[in-house]
Amino acid sequence: MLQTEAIQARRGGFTRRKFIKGVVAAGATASVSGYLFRGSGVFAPMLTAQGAVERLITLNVNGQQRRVDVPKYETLAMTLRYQLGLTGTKLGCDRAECGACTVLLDGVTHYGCSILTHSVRGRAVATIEGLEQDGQLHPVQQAVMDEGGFQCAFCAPGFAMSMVGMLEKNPNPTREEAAVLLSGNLCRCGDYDKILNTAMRAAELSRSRA
Amino acid sequence: MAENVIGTDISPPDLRAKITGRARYAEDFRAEGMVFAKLLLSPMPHARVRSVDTSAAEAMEGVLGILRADELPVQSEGLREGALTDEPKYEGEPILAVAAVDETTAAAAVEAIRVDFEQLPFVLDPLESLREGGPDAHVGGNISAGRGELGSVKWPASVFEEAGADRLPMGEPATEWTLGDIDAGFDEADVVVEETIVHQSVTHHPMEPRSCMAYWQNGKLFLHGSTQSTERTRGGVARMAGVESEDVVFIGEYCGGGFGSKISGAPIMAVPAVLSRKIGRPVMLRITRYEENYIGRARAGFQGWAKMGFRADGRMTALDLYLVQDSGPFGASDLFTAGTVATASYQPENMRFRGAAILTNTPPRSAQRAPGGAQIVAMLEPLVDKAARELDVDRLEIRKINAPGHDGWLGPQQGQFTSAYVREALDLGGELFNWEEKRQLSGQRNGTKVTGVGMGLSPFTAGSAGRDGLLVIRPDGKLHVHQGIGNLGTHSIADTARPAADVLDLSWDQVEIVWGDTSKHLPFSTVQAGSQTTHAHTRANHAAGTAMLGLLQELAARELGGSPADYRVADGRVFRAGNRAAGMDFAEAARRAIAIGGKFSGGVVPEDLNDATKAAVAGLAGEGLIAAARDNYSRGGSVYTWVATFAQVELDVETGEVEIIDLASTTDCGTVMHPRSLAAQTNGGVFQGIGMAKGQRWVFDPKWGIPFTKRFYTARPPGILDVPLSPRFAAVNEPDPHTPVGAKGIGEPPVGAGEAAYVCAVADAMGGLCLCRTPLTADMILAELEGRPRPYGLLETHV
Amino acid sequence: MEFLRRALNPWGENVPIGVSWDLIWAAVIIGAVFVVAHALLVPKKVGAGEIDESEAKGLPDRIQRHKPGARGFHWTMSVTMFVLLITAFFPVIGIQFPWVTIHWIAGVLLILTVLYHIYHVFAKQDIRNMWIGRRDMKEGALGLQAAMRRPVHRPRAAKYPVDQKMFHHAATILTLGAVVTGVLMMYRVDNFLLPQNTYMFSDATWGWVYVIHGVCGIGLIFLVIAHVYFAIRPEKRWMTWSMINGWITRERYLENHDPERWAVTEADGAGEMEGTAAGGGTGQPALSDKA
Amino acid sequence: MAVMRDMIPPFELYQPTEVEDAVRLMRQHGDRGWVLAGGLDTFDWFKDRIKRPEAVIDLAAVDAIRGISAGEDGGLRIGAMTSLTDVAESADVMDRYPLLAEAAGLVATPQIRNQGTLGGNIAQDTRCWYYRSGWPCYRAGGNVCYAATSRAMNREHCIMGASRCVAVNPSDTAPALVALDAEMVVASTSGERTYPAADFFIGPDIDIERMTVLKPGDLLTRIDLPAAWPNARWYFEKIRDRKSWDFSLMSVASSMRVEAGMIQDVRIVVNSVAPYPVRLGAVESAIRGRAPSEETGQMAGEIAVEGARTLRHNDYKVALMRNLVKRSIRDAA
Repeated sequence: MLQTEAIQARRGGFTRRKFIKGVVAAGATASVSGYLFRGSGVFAPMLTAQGAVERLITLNVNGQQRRVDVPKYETLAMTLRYQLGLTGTKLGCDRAECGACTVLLDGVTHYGCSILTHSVRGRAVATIEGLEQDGQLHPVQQAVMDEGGFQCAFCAPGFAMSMVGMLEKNPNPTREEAAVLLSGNLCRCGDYDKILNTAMRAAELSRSRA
Repeated sequence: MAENVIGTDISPPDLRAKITGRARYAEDFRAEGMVFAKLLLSPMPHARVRSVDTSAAEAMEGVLGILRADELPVQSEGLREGALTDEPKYEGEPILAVAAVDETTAAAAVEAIRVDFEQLPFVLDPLESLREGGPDAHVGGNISAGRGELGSVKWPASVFEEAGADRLPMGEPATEWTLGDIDAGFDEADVVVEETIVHQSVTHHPMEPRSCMAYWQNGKLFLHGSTQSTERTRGGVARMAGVESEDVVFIGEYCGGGFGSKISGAPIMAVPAVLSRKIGRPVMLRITRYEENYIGRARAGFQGWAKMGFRADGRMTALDLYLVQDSGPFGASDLFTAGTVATASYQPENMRFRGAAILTNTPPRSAQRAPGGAQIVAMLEPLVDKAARELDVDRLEIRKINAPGHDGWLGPQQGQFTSAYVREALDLGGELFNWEEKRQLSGQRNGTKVTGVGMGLSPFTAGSAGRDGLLVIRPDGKLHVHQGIGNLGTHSIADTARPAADVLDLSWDQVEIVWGDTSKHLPFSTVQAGSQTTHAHTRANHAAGTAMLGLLQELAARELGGSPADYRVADGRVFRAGNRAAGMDFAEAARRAIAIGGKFSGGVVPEDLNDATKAAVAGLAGEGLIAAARDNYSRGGSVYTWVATFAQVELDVETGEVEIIDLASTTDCGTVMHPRSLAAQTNGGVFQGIGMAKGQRWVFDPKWGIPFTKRFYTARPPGILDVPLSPRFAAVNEPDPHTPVGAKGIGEPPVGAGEAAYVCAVADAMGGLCLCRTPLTADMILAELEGRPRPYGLLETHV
Repeated sequence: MEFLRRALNPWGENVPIGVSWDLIWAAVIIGAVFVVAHALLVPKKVGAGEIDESEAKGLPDRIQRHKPGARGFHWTMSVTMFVLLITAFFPVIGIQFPWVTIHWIAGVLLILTVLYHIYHVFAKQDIRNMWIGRRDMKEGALGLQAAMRRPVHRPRAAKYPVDQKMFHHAATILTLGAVVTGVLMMYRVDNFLLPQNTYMFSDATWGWVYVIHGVCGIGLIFLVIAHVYFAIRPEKRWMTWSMINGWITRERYLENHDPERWAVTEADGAGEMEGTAAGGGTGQPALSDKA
Repeated sequence: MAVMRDMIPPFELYQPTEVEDAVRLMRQHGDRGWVLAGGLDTFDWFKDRIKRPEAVIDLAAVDAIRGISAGEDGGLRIGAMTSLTDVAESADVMDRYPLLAEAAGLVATPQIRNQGTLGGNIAQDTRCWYYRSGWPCYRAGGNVCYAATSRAMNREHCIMGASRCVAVNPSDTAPALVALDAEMVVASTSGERTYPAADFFIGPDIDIERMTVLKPGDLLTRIDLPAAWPNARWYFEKIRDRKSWDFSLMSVASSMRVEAGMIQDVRIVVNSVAPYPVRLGAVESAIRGRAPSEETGQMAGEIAVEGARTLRHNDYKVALMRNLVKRSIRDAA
């Protein structure tokens, strides 16, 4: 199972250190390119307490190692959107309810708005921007093109990531199974019929490419 | 010959950007030096700001400025809503905004501000405000008396006593019209049905909250926002910022859903616009879901009463309606539409419509997909079923008996429809759903589950006059369709361009759509609302396409000799009839137009164009062969679309849960422009309606006037598992004769159809018992089935 | 240290919601300090007073001090008070159990006993027994000086010594405060006696109701500590016993009470003697004690 | 001071890898610390700025309390940090404790199940919207229950077990675990303690500010499933307004051993009717020795709702509870 592998991968990633520390020494609070949390002086100088995590960390996003200065209370969606410029991950509710911020962590769907960036170190983060490879659309994206998927499409990146996660889990879903696996995403246009058509088409394309 | 670009499925031109994450919505833009604003919201449903102490906030490092209501060009006053206010009329109304270097600081600064509020009396339930001595939503009134003035309506206690708890009190109405003789209509009736009917208010909750970002450059305001209609938002933004329209560049290429809540932007756009000018920095106002719940608009709710009379043959002889509308703090027009829409379903021989639109201290209302229409359809259709049962007339049949034909009429003025293939749509639906067989399943029990079938017929306005179309053939040989309408996901940004290509017999891959940024020279368009776009803007682009055709012919005649009538246009070439070689391609035509100038290249424009279009043409002048035209096609009456939805449900009598087993919808919306998109629009609307019928809601604490349904899980918009997996759809596809394209809009009518089909199917599963209210939740159904006390009074809405 | 617990009500207004629980510890600590200080500083003098035998004649061996009704009242009130304090404060300090129902039932019992007491006082006792007059004040002042080891002669008391009277009045105020606010609070919890009426008062007013209840409760912690301490002080144990068996010996009577201020008649056998009036007129208690 | 319900206020973050370190940090920070498991309850509190801990102790890296393994007695041991997806899809759980797999699989949404943990699900706070709005109610340390007033909106609130507070326990897995006689293992600096699932949840009569026995400094590390109920008949149903995301209006879990057509032993637990999962002891005794039929179910349902006390808007819960208890016996598979 993918999930088990992911857990094992994470276990391997941690050494015997008592606490996880960032790769950079203590006191490194210099801001990188943050828009949201550039450190007004009100909170930024919160000294890193003994044993607490460091702010400057390395993230694995879409296969790239990205160094980034992340406040400890920042969520992954915020880091992606405001520090890494990956605005494909949308914020629809910021409360783990709508799925517009869905990303994959080690191949498993998560709500980016409701996980701390510091909690995803050592895990492979995949966003909508990373699906297209060398100009070739991912089967899920191709399926959207084929089926004319989505209306306002604000939910589309999140749904697409859920479909990618779905295919990892169940490459050959029935329509019902697909609906259950996509049930963590909300579409206010009510385009669920076309979304399910897209999911089924994505499974088909994915199987034929494999 | 280019393929017929109308009536085929296309991939919308913006889809690749949408699915790769490159499509940028308002909150995805960044500007050098951008800072963030946060709002301070009113904690009380009705109050007056006595004083504000911002000193602690201003002393915080990183705080850049504070914007108060009195600094805005558009002030909140009476029924006029400002972006900020010192007299909040609902809990959550923005009071002021704080700009800071980051959002964390801005939030902390807001918390550090002390506001001294004077509590004022508030009202959540319109009926409470109608009582003598009852609270009013505004100091000085509870209704709109027109022209922005407040008025007051109060009913004597006797009206309430007479009605009791479960029947609508009906005092002196604030609005009333009659057709025929209502009493005579009931005298003539063989069956009369009468019910208290209730429809809740529902927040729009588009996926994208109305975030906006603004900055100023060289005296011009650049505003990134989320809107349904691009060009028509610019003027509003200019007014809000206190500048001229030409000094505003509005950018809104994508809109993450509007449903009527972002017709021409949003009042809150004034905040970053004015604040960024004040502090000299770009300002991002990220609207959160929490804030969207308050400022994101909502559908007006109704408490009502309806009485219908039918002759034995199923014909409706009389319809008597009384609706009390919950108008929110600033008013809503749903009430006035509701009565009109009822006539488009039933053509009652006699009718009386009475109502009162009462202001309340609840979040503001605006149009929401079929405003007034969806509600009245969902409220009245179960009564029609009730009558059909008593008359022993088939439920599909009774709708066909009363539906308008081409000679049908609309509303108190009894105007004409441009076309009405309603019975055709009903027949098509009956076939698609297999009504004859399905209705036999009604009441069948399988274990604890009982089957119900139902249907709903929903009319709504679906068109108006178009404004201007603007086309450019550039030296790249492509037809550039400049769209002043917005891109709110209906695919109309592309589909309304298709008539221009059709007129020019041009294949779709030779068409480029220009949209979403007013600096790109966009023509004045209709607002993208009221299901107008497909109808109105196909007319405008048809007119522009025809103008372009004329220009091409004229240009060819001028350059190649002969008269314009000798030339034909197809496949990206203008050529002599019968001789394809004798002509030029569009790229050549564009180059020659640029060389000649004058009317071929935007130098001269038709006088009847809107000034904004003229300015757009002037901006494009010399860049190609330019055609701009106004929609001057005649109008043949009211443009209406009808949707019929059929539903089969299973009701679990032990839990009150309902599952939709099958669902089919049909429509008369004129010519089908884009089959796949049409089906998606229809199903989406039907699902929104089902969402309202099943559970979407508002809940307030009556003592404090504060809502709890601020989140998706408490507001309950439908998810993918709450709707059927494979809804079916078909369209009559008969062109409307009063538009050159034949297409009518589809956005709104499906909502009421889906909602009504659901409530009628549930009523059917309950043996015809009409609860006559939405949302119809498991607890209410179970209480009814078990004979236990009702969870709510019949007139309670926010539950 | 905060004195009040405050919170933002649903409209964002800062309102009191109760007394700070830190005050529990303050009451306990002040009580403990008082007890220790008193134990260390104030001399114990058991039976130190000399008896004037001439006063003893005609007095029975045992003189009734508290009639069974009064004793019943005292002990019922003691039990309910302990139950109330334990159920109120133990959960706050982390000893958890289902306390609410016990608390309000104990509260209702307390109210009943208080009502009985009030009825009894007005109907069958002389309220002036508890009156603090000039002589009481003098007695108190001299008592205080004696406690401070000054060489003064402490006069004998009336039926109730002034410190007992003062304790009684403090307890009365705090108990009545707790009772009145407690009755109001019954409108906020589910019980079969009063209908729920959460919004009878504004939330700020409610807050003060809770504050008063808390202050009274915490004050009672101190009073109970002091009361228990005095009850077990060697020189006061005869009084404690009298609350159990109802009588005091003639010696104790003569040692501690001024027959002028608390006259005992011959008819007063142990538990049966009637006090006869011998004073009165000048704010002195009428020495008729039917208790 | 103006109220703001957006944005996480700053905090210090600790990510220990060992249970001892976690427990030590928890003790060190006491009630100013906050233990972060999956975070799906946590972030709501933080984003609403109602709970503002100064230190957050993230358990994500404490590997020892994640994963499913065989117990000594033939049961299963599930680490508290095991994701709900892992619980729902574990072959061992599906095979031997399908009741728990079903309950875990019905929690919220796939994303939440991927991130949310079994421990977090059972230890989650109530969803009473008065309380979650940050109003100063009893549960929040105040002096009133806003949900029990005569005008309150309390459709989702309790019909049993109320004591000043009328909030319900919203967990889906909690009733399943009680019905399986699970045991909760709790670590603290003073050592390890074990609670039967039924005793792990507490009502407001005992402590109005908590839903479980866990106090600051206590870490739920493991859920032990004894071998008592494998391969028993079981039933789980969750009634909710929306088929995804939603909390239950009511849920029922039952385990039943049937021999020769008669119920030998049974556990029936209903949640979202009280501030804790309600195990129906009286019903269990009444139906032992009877056939798991419609009639027995009907009788059980009637007994189950005895003593129910409804609020203004939740009378339907009485009928629903009666029917669900009936189904949990009649329809157990």
